[in-house]
Amino acid sequence: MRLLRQHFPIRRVILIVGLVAAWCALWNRLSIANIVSGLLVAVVVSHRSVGPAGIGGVRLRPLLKLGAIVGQDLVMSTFNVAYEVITPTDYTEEAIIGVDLPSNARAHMMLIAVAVTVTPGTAVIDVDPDTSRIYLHVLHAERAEATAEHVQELADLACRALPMPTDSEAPS
Amino acid sequence: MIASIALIIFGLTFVAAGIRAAIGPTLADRVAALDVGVVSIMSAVAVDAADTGSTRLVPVLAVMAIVGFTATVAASRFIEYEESAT
Amino acid sequence: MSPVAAAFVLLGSFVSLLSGIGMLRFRTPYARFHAAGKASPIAFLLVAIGASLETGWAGRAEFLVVAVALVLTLPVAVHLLFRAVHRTEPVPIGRDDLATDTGKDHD
Amino acid sequence: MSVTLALVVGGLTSVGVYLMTSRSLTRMLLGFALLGHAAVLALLAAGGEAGERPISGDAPVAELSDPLPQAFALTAIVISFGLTLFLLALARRQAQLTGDDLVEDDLEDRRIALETEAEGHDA
Amino acid sequence: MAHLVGVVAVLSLPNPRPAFAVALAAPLASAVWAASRLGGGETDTARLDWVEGLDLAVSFRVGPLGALLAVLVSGIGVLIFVYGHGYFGGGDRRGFAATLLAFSGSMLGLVWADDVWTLFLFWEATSVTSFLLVGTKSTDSAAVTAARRALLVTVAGGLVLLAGLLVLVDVAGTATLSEMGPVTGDQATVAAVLILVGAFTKSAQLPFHVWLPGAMAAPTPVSAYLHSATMVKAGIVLIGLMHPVLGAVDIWSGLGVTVGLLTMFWGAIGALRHADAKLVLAWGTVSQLGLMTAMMSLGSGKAIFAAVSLVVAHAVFKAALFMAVGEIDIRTGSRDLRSLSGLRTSMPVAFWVMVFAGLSMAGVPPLLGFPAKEAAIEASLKESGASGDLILAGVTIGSVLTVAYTTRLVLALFSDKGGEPTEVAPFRWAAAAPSVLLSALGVVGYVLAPSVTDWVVPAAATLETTSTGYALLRWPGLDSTAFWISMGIVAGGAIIGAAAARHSSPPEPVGANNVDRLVDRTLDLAKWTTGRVQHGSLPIYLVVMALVASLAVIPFLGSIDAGQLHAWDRPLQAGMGTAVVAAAIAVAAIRSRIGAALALGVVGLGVSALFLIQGAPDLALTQLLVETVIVVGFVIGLGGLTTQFPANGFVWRSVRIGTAVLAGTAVTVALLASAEDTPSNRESLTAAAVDEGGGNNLVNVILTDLRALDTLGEVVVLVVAAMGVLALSRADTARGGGAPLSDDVRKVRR
Amino acid sequence: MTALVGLLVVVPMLAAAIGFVAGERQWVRDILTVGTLAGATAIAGILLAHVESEGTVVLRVGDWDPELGIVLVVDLMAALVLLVAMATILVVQLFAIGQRRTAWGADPQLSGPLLLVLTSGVVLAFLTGDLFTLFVAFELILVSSYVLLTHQGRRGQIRSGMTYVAMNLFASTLFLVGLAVVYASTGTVNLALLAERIPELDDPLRWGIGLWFLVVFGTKAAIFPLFSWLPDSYPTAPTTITAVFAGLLTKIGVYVLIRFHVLTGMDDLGPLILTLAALTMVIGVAGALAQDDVKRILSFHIISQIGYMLMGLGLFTLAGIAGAIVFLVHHIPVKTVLFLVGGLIEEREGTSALDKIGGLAQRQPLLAVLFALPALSLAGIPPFSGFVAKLALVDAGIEKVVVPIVVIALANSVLTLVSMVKIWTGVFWGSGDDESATPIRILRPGHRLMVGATAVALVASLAIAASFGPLWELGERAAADLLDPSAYIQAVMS
Amino acid sequence: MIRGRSPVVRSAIRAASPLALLVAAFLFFAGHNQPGGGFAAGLVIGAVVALRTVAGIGRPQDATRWFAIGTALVSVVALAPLLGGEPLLDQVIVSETVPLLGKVKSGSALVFDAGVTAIVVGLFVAVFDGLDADELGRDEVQV
Ligand code: NA
Ligand code: NA
Repeated sequence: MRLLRQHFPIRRVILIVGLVAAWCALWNRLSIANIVSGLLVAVVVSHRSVGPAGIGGVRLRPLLKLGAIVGQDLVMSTFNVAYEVITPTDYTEEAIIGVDLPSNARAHMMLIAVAVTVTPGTAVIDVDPDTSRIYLHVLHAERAEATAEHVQELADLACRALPMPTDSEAPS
Repeated sequence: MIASIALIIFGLTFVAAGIRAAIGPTLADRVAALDVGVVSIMSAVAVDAADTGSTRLVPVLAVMAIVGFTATVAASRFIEYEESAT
Repeated sequence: MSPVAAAFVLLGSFVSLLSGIGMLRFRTPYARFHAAGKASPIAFLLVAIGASLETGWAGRAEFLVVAVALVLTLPVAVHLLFRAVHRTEPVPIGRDDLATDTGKDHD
Repeated sequence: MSVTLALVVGGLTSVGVYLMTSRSLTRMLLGFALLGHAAVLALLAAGGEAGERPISGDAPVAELSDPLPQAFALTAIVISFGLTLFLLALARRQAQLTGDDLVEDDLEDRRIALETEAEGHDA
Repeated sequence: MAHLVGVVAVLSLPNPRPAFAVALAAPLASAVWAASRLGGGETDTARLDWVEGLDLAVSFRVGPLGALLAVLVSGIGVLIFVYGHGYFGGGDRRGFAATLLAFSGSMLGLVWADDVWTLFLFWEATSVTSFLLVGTKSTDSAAVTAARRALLVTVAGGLVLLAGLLVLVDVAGTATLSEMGPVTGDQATVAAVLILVGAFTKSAQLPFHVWLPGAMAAPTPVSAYLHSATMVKAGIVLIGLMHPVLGAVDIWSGLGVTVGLLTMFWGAIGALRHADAKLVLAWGTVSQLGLMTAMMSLGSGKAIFAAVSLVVAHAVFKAALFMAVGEIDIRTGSRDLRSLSGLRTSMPVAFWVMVFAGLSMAGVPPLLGFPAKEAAIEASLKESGASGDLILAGVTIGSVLTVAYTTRLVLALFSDKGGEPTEVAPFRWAAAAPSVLLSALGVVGYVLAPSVTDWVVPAAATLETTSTGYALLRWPGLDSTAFWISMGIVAGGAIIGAAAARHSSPPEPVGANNVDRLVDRTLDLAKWTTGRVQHGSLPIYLVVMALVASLAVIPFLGSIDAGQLHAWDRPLQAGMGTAVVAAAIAVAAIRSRIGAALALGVVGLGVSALFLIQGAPDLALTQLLVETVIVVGFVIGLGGLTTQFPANGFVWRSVRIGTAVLAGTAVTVALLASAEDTPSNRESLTAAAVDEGGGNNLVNVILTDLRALDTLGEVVVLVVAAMGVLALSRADTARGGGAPLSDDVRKVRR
Repeated sequence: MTALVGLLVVVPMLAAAIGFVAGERQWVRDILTVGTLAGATAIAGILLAHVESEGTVVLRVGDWDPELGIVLVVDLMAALVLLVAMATILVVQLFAIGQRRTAWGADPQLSGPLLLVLTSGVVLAFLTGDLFTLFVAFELILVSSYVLLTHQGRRGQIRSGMTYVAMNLFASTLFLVGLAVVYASTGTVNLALLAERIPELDDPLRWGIGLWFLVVFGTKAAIFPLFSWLPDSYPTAPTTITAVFAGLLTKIGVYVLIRFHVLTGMDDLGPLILTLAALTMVIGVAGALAQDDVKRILSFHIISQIGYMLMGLGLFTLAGIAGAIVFLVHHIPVKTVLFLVGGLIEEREGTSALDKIGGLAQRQPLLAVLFALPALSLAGIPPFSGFVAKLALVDAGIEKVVVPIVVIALANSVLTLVSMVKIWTGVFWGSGDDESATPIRILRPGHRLMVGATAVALVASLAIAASFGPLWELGERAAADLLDPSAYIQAVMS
Repeated sequence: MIRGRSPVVRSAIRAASPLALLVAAFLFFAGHNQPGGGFAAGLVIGAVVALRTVAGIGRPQDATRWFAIGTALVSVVALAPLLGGEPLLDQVIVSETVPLLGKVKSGSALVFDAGVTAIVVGLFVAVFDGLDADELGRDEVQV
């Protein structure tokens, strides 16, 4: 059991489940044959030397909330771009702002980066893992502070969604 | 009809991407244009799927996503690397 | 094609068109990346939703896989583009915390 | 035969030849890649009119596009893929040795050509 | 055969000393064998089929003529090997001896051949071996040039001969000499001219004589052998052998006699002018060969008889003369008529050899040369009409000059010129004895003229049956016109010779330069052509290739059928096609490497889209993947180079654009011309794929099953390409730079 | 018998793969390469004997209907050329093993296996009855050649390799376009079916196809004016590689030209092909005359000699095609020996430039013999194979009364001889430039193996000359088979 | 301190790798019946190799081993029929009903395709070795 736990930590199990689901989806059929073969394939491709370091847990609620916010942002983002394209706007207000994050774990950073990028008018430019600072490009400098706050919120959610055993960087 | 309109529009996006790839000016612009090109072809395939109801090509879309990503990562990584090396 | 699906497909193409125009129109690389890196995947997602409506659950699941793959990868790609431009051919902009923090002011 | 396809093949060939005749290995490589595209499209065009994807059961056999040229084209793509990668390495090696990627003339040939040029054309 | 064994034996000798002794065995054997058959009537044949389909065989026929010539070839060969031992003294001469032996064997093969191809085989063999022999002193550039000249003239002649033989075989219907009957007609005339030209080159007839004097650069044993008894006679023998077949062709004797007499005259003039004793002999040989050619092609019974007699006599006296001059050369270090002095006392043996052999050459009794020349004069006398008079005049003048240069040679060589007598090295028996023997043979031959006649007549009769009635006359009698002419010749010649003995114009190898110049010209022309064609510049090659391909497309223009064409398969195809071509143009227009590579990526995407439109998802998928990898590889592999492509000149760029447009048009035309009434076997293919291949994706089944062999080859291509990439990256720079090119690279570059 | 054909194609590939991963274990590679090549030679011999007595062998790869799958066809011409080719590669590999310690040796870790890949490509090219598989075979040959040419990464090699690669790749592209035209017009790429269908096409289309493939195969065969890649690329490669290339590769182009153009009845192109033949002969020999380096002279000779084979094809008569076939067979070993001798000269003298070498006839008499005999053969001097081969062609020319080509062919022989004499006087006579001569000392056994291999090839060439009678008979039969394709079609289809 | 390699990218690549490999596996197995096949699968795996190379994450190293496996597989499929007296490359299809999985249909073409995949992967490894792509994965860049 310990061996099992060691080799199949919770995140990897979730990953495997997701992969099996994807496998069945690709085959267009949910059958025992597909699940069995999918399991085999998923176990192989989720090996630690391949996939993400599977340490730490997963909390579903913050993850879902994060997803919801990102989805909302997505729609907003669409309208935002549409607006910018249609109106002859002048981008004198671009800015690059630094935002301090609560965590420097890679998994968090990635999640945050993905979330931020779909946020209207923002994109991640760079990350400094030593200072846990993330640099964002914003299209509208006047909304910089609001954006920073929004990012902070996303970051909190991300940290809660993927709790770490320690706060130090996970081995890779 | 709707599918045709959509296809033409995605074709136009592809052309726009092509133009950006041609004129640059930064390398990253060209890389981004390539990305848009990939995504617009993906979209066209999706339109076809919507039109015919066949999902034969959907796995191909997954491949496209991965592959487009690969190109972008390698190219942009290289741009940085070269710049910092000089 | 059902009207809803058609609507999604058309909406998707519209967004795609916008992204294309944005790519051509915007003056700074950063702005163009916003258009390229956000609008075009959104366009795809919209079309994918439309297609999913036409293809049943199996197809929907497949599209979901693609969407996950795209959402997982594209933002990172965009991030790399921004970073590459900022590091190699930076465009001077008003507030640049990154440049300030790393002591590389570009103006 | 689709005139459009034939023209695309011709266009790609034109640009390909233009680039192949350049002195820069990189451009030759680009030209070669374009010629590869042209050849593959030519094969595809040889298969006749566009049809449904050649997957048995997706459509009546008569509506399928001809799979044989597609198989040829696929093999051709792969082969030219391998060769392109090798050419890349070759160009890179050239750059390593000479500092640029320009094709050099054959010195012995040039020596003979220049010798006779110096003597005039009456020989 | 014995000769071949001999060659191997000599080459494999462990000790170089006895090389000549061993080499001597083979010709001795064949000489003895041939001598035993002299005068007899029996004929031996041997035949070995080689390529029956082409009527190629090696066949020999040894009759009276073959025996007589073999005695000359092998007999003198034996003496030459003895002489060679003395001439060279010591040193490793295995290669030389073997080559000489090989030559001797080739010559035997030539005179024994009963098949035109056998004849040709040995004909060429003598050319090649003589090349090696003339070039024995291979570090001497004069010798090398002379050897090359000799080889070129004789081999070129050989090819003319080959052409003639091919035509002849065509007319005669057989390649076997003994089976050929007389032929006439246009084709026979062509054959006759070609064969005569071949013979002229070998026998140093005007204007092909130029190689012979130069060949004197060879060691004297070679000159004594090749240019007296053997190789130069090959042409005469050929004319003789062809006489029964082509003698009836109109042009045959006219051409042969004219060229022969002109050569006789010109050679004699040459012999009178030179100061080098060996060159005098060489030019003398040319002259004598002219006489023999004239006689042999004259073709009457008496003339053929005279020609064969001359061949015998000439072989004997000319070999002796060469040997004697060679002895003088090695013992004094000089052959210059103007400087050698006091040799009559210091080299008495050589002196007497020269006198006797010289008298034979001059045609003075009691030497074998006399009856031979008498026969020639008589043969001329027998010719009637104006042409007969001309021939007589020619022979007479030529003979006068012969006597003159002989006299001059002997007088000038042995006269005292005042001052110190020339220093002379010690006497060597091996170098002197053969020449003594040969000059003595001149006398013996005269004495035994009836026996010689017995040998000559059957030999001549094999060529011309009417030759039987003649004999070599020791004393023709005072009522013989020919005798008085002979005497006149001797008297006139002696006077001229004595007068000329004091004068020597500077040696000027008339005509020899022409061959060299021709060769040089040819080389220059070759260089020039090569410089134009093999330009050394890859882009030019590619332009040429593209233009050739464009030319090849011309017939297609006639096959375009508008009825089979349609504008596009789907409208989208047109749009995407335009985008692809536009992107391709962008690839060419973008001046940064990575930029161009990315534009290439766009082209690839567009092509993928075209594949999708065409209904080829597998292709689209693969294309997309491949394209990406190539772009990535491009960026990683070449991105580090200077960003801009170099510009090039307007003209060259226009050429490239023009070529490109032509090539593109060509490909388009080729495709449009396709017939497109494809008998499709899609049904059977589909059925086979699903039933036997076990898959629905037809393309995949084709790749992994139906045409798996192609795929096998394809993946091996990938493996090899990858190994190449690895090898290039591992190639050590130091080693790679190990063949440094000069800095001229840039300069040479156009 | 078909199993042997299968082994012949696949085993070299497999052996090559093992060779690639054998790492430092050189003996493994030696055993593999020599064993495979010896086996291939044996199989080729068996095939020739079988085909000679029993008729054409057809292998349906994967047991598919010939209209759907790929067929490998061993007819007389294929078997004949195959045997010579396999034996030649074997000899060259032995030479390479001897040479590997010299600076002129290729990297043995790669060259052996690559030679095997080349072999499989050669086999495939000779045997395939399918135009597309021919393309794959060409690519196999080309890619292994590219890598063999350039893998040492020397500057000159990269340059010349580029020429080789670029021109051949261009030809490959043209090949594919031609293939597209053929497929579109006939619906097949099977040679037997093409032999039926191409003659039925309209004249312009047929001519177009014929010309197009003349360009494609002509580039591989290095005919005028498409030969430029050859003399620029061959001399820089390691000897063993050049020897194989010189002996073999262009001949594959000729082989395919003969096969395709005769089988599909392109006789109307005869006059054009004859013209090209004449130009190829003359320009090739002119190039040889202009050069001052052994390897370069020999390289240009290849071109010139290709002209003769082309001449045989251009006559489109039984005698002409038989002449071309036997010329091809004779030429492979002769050319190989000459290039191997070039390698020995290089090894001995440190260069192959004429003005830097001299007097080798004295110092290396064996080398002189090894050079002289094939050189004479090349120049068409009897009794060597070159004479008979040329005679056969000239005879065929006279028979069809094409006087100009006969005259040119004969005149060209003299020029060939001139250039051989140039090598002879430059290398074996005279004296060299002592300063630049830097002989490479290698271990005696290696040297002995190199000389031995060369001698074996020479003996093979002499044996060809001696047994030209049967060879000519085979050549005539092979030509007859080609000229009457119904036998071929029947063998493949039934 | 900001490093050359973005931690975001590395994580993203790590996260995407399993999915990409899964897709590759799908292409491989489904290729006989729908778009895909051994070559495409190999290319997708190759794309993963490329990503991991430029990001400096572990990837397969020895190209020749892949070639060996691949060539061995394709050659075995090619030559095995000869043992049974069948022609070269004559392939077999096995169709079995396995408990739990249902009907499983496969053939030697799959083994052949596996060889193709291995070779393509090896090609990628070799090319990235040959082009020194690992340089890009180094974390030396500091801004
Ligand atoms: Na020299
Ligand atoms: Na494939």
